[in-house]
Amino acid sequence: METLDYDVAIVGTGLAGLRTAIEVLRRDKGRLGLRVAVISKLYLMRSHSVSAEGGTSAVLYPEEGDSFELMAWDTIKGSDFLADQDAVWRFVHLATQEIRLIERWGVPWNRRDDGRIEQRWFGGLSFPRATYAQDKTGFFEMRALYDTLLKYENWDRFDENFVTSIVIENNEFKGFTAIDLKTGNFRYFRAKAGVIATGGAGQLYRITSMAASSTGDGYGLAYNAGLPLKDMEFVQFHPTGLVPRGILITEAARGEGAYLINKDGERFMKKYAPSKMELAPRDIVSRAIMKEIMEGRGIYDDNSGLYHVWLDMRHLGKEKIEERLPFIREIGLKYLGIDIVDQPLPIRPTVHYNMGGIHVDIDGKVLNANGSPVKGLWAAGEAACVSIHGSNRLGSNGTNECLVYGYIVGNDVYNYIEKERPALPNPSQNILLAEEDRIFGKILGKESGGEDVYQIKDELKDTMEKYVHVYRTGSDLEKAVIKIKELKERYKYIKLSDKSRIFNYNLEHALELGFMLDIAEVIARGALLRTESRGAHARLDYPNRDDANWLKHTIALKGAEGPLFSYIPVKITMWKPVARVY
Amino acid sequence: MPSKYSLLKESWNMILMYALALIMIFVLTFHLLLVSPLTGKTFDQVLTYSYVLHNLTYYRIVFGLLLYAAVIHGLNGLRVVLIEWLHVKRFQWIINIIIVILMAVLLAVGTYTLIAI
Amino acid sequence: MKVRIRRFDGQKEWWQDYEVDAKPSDTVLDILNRIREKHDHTLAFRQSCQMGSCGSCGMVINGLPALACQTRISELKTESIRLEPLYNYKVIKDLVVDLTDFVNKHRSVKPWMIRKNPQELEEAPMEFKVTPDQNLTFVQFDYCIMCGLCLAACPTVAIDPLFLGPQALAQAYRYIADPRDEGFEERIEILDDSHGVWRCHFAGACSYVCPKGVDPAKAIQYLKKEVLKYRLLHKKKVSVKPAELIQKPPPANAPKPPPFDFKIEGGE
Amino acid sequence: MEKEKEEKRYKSGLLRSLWPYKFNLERYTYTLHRITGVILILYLIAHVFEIYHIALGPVAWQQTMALLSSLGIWEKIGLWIIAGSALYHGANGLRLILNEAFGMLLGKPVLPEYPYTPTSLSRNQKIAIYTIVVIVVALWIWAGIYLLWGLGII
Repeated sequence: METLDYDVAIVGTGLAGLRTAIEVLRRDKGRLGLRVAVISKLYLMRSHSVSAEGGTSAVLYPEEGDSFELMAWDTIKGSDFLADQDAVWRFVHLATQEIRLIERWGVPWNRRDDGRIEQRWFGGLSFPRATYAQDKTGFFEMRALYDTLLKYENWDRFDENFVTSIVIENNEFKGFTAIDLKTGNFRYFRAKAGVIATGGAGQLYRITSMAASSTGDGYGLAYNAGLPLKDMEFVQFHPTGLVPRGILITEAARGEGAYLINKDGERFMKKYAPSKMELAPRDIVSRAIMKEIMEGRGIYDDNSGLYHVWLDMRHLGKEKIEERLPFIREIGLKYLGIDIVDQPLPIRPTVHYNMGGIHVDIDGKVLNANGSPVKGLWAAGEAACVSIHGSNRLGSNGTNECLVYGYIVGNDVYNYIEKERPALPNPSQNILLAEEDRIFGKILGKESGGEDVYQIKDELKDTMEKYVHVYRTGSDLEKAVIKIKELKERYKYIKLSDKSRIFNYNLEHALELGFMLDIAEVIARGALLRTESRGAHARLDYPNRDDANWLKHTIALKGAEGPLFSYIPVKITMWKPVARVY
Repeated sequence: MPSKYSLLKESWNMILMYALALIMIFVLTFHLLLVSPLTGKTFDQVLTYSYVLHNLTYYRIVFGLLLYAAVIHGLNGLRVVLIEWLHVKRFQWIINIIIVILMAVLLAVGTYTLIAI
Repeated sequence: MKVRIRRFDGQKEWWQDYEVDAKPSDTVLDILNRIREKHDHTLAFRQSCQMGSCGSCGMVINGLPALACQTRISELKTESIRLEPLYNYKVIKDLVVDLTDFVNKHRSVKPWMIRKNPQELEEAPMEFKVTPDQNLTFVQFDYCIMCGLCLAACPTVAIDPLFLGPQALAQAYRYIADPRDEGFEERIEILDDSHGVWRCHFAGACSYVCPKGVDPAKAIQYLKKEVLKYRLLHKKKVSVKPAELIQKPPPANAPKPPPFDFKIEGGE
Repeated sequence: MEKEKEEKRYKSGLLRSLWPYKFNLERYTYTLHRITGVILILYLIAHVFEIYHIALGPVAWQQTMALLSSLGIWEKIGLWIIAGSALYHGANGLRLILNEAFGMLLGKPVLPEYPYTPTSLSRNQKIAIYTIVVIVVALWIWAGIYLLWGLGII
């Protein structure tokens, strides 16, 4: 077992991970000589953040009518009032500086004719404040951050290291254990401070716009380390995902004026969001599409056997499409051979974001079961749930949350190390040996059992797709919980057929499946217990929002045979909940 | 990975290559015209001692220019092919030395030939 | 659909054939996933975004380097598919290649924003003023997803492992062409080297296989022109300045959120 | 010159570098440019030593000429290939200079548009290459006729 000593270990290298690493190194400038380990289970530039297309919202033009209150109001109203309003207030102030800072690092934002940064409309916004770069915003941000990270010296990159567990002893973070896929040997990253930025868990579902690597490892790591997960039942369904595979068609398409039309060619959105129409928040548009499909006005696609509606951009004209939506045109041509200039795209809601995540406070510090911060552990981005998104995230609020919380967590980590000067932790060896034996002894070396990892994963995906989708009912969720429990039982008898140590993806997928099953159970049971409809969580048997006894966050802790649930109040510091109409 | 072995910057080398290439376009065409059907002679008549001697002595400057341009450009090209193919970082100066020696030999022989006749 | 894959498990190499059912709309990555899940769990290949924007699944498909996630079976027009790991890289296992050398070369050309006064990169009261046309001069080369296909196709990389490679050179030009960057003098020392930009002989194979239209061959030829212009004419590039701060009161008809229900500190 | 021990890279090496099958037109011109270049420099070395004999007087010259004609038809075919190489290398070299030093025939940087046909390999480049091929082949055939049958059609 290799032990690697670092001051800061960052797991997950999407926008949040890279931004945190840069912030720590930027604040340090060699004073403390901090050494940062950047760990990722993929190569460094392959994280799912490169697929973010739409935009990043920030208040850049107060002189043209935008304001911090307006952005805070949009975010809070979009979150169906489950967001912690103090966190949102701090978040909107920092977003502006982030956009301009990464512009300095090379992000090619689209520009107005006078050279200033261009912004456009996005779902649920009351001012066009979504800053964008063509329609690959996340990708260009990732490139700028990766290039800027290369500028610094005292950090090491650990590509393709799969983190298997967080080492926590008496409420203090002691490091991460990981497998180096290239050599297959077991590694222990001993670090004074740890940051989890591993992103979402879209791979639980059959049709998702998330990458194959978004298997919710961060959630699983925290859950298995006894840390609470918050609001996990809120899974965002992006309304426009390409039919056969769920590839994201950015909301910017609707921002540029695309229409959603059903079988009879009718723009059905006026029935659901009379004023905002296609630019209503994502949960409303997703529910509208599913309702159209359930009421038989969807179009059947025989190739994939799914019902869908049309996203029509023909009226935008070729010139505007090429200038503003080139990547959407590429996806249409590449995967379906459809040119959006003269044909509508078949789209259907696709899993896109996890509002829930690791329970963190306003500074990104991970909180333990009784609400006090774990010493030396932070979480940022989609993996964390500060809850500035509440029950539904507004479009273009994802990337800037990663950037802002990368900045906040980076500063917090630096201040913690500068102030407290913590010594390198030394955990009891048996924790590490037990972990190593669990992986290489019990999972890799196991000869008994006959279950197949991919078989269980397929069944899990079908279960979640069928029972825990946009519209949920009590009975469906019951079936889901029972099925997931049965799958967890079968998971104990899996047998790996690839025993090699180098690039054993079979082993990696087995460990990922363990995390996925835990998270699926938390989502399904959490959704079952929350008897109301709020934001992305829509129950057919409890159709309306119940602020009286459900204006609270769900906290899930790992219990003996399944998650234990408790609830904490939402911090309402600005606006009391009002009806949410667009 | 920057190599501290190259004395002068590679771009000067390339500027030299481009310049010599442009010179050779004219001078080599001239040389080929001298042995081409435009001279009215068949190929065997072109190779006779008297005709070759007459050309070399009459156009001594042109052939001198062609000699230097061709040798330097050609051997530089060979150097490029060699350092790419052998890609020996530490012994790159050996390749350079060999090329320079070969260049010196060829230029010496050629210059002698042009002067002696 | 017959699929023939080049296998390597650390010691021995061999060709392995699979018989898989495939729909014409499937991509090569779907086939690979189907093989791994149904036929052979030991098959190793990289994948992540499955929509052609992350660059993990670069491999040689029927003799040409390409991204597996966006090569559709119907495009290949052949009865059988032949998959090999990327050329010119050290193979670790099956279709997985070692990219450390590729990544180090990228880093060696200082591909980050460099300003004479580094303070401008630290805090940003206002953004740089870059008009859409200035934006156009470099944004094409910023589309690079670092998939490594161009190095697999490049003839010079095939013989000279010290060559910086089309990807690193294209990224160097991306920052040299960026109107906001002032780091050309720093980078020219690295580029203008016996294994740098001059080892590119414009075979154009990198632009031919680039899945994102980055056209590194064009970037490198423009880079050569910049280097020559710098050496011969010693031309200095003029870079843009930050936009000036605008302090204007918001217009009267600005959209307003409903009034606060609580007093909040620092609220305007 | 011992080669640094570097791990074996998959299918790298000289053959792969010169083997343009399935790639674009410009890659074929690269291979031809390199082969013709090597042919020309080898011939140049021999040519300098051959012409050196002119300085030793007519007798030495006759001997070298006799030595050469002893190759029979191969001497003419050899010279024909070298003539072709010179023509191609010169013409293609001019195109490369236009590309590299003057940045012509490449097209402006554009927003990449699917399906990505790179502008540096598109119309202008193809026109330049095809004109080169036509001119070179025409002159080459003419030289061939002149060399092989000695008809000397002016």
